[in-house]
Amino acid sequence: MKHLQVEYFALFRERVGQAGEQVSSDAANPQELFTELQTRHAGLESLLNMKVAVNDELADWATPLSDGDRVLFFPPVAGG
Amino acid sequence: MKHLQVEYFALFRERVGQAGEQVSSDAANPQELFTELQTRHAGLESLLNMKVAVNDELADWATPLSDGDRVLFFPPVAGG
Amino acid sequence: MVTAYCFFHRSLVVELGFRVSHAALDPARCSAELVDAHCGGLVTFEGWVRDHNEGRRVLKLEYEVYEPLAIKEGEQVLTEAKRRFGVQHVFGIHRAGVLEIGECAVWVGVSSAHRAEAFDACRYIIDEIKQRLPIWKKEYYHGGDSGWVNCERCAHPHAHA
Amino acid sequence: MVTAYCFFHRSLVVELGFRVSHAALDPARCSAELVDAHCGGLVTFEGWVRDHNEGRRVLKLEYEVYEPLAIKEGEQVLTEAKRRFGVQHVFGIHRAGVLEIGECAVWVGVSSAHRAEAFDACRYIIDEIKQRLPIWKKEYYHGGDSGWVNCERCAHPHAHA
Repeated sequence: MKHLQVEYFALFRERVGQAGEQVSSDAANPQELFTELQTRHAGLESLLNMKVAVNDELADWATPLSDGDRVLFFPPVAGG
Repeated sequence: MKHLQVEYFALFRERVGQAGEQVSSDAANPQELFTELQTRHAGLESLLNMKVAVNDELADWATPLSDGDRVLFFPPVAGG
Repeated sequence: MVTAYCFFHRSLVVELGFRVSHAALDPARCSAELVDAHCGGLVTFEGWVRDHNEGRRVLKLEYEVYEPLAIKEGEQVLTEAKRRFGVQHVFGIHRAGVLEIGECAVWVGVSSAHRAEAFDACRYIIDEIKQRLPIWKKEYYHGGDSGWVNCERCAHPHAHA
Repeated sequence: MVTAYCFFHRSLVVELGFRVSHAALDPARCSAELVDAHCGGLVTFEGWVRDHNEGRRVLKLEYEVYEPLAIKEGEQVLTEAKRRFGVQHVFGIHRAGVLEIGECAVWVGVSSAHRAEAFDACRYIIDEIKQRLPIWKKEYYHGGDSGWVNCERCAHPHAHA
């Protein structure tokens, strides 16, 4: 069981209703973690071009997660 | 015999030593006129990409000249 | 959180690089800082808040920026542009917070000896900023509703990997 | 002879078009006049007097402008850019007279709904200005001599037609 800090941005934050939460999970990677969180938060849809960062580095959805990781879920960006 | 107002710009003005002159000439077009003026002004070299304007319109070197025309000789431009 | 912007000494342009600002941008001030007697020209891009988008009337915008990564990725984009196009100086700054119509949301400037590479580098930087930086834009529409740009019509039925 | 510049009301931008100025340019003022709530961005180019050219140290520059044709041809270039790239607003202004190192010799700005066409239009305008307008540049070098750019090494032994 890993202890993770999860953070939601923009549309995700609004859909989940909070900016972040502490999560205990067996998810092996961000992909599994996101799927698990979707069962908990009905509004947390998968979006085309969404991204994930682990400990402030953009990461692959299959990156292995470790205990204590900070996992940031980014909906599609729109700077400029 | 046509009476023409000839004007020189930039390098041409410096080489000829004046900004303009009244010229009486039988030159049929700016090309002939320029050649004629070269016999009068030793420094008036032909330059690649030089241009001519007649009565404030850019013109072809073979445009027929009329009495009273204002003929402007432009050395190669370098704006910007 | 970075609230000042453009208040840097010329020789530090490269080190300071990309910024996020919570106050109005001052393009003249940003431009002035890219001045260099060895440079023949400056190309700049300013992104403005438009009063419409995809057929809807926009009243104001809100930019959410995740600053630690936006700054890191912005720096990376600037460095790539300098290396790839061989330009002298590069600078970029992006607004965060609520913006009214007509306000400047992003400013990018490139100075270099010759203009062709300045145009290419400036375009590269703004294109990459829009695609790569963790910045989100919420539009508030005439009629009272609002929406996150690029997010509202992109639900993905399958895996997101 | 046009000595004022940029002092125009927004709705007149197109009519006033291209200008020649005998006084220092104010880029911020020029930019501000291209503002439009329908436009998403502004691309600008500033040409600066460099301290070197083709390996020689330049101390100052002198621009000679034949204004009646420079303005007419400048307007023509701006009109072509608007039509060809479908941009909203275009403006260009060129200095005449003696300029010191670092001064702004030419300013071009384009605002439009989207940025790609603003970049293309801005680049088109400055490229055409440099090639087509009756403007000549004399460089004063370290050492006391001077030369007309593009003229000194282009004597043409044959016909000029």
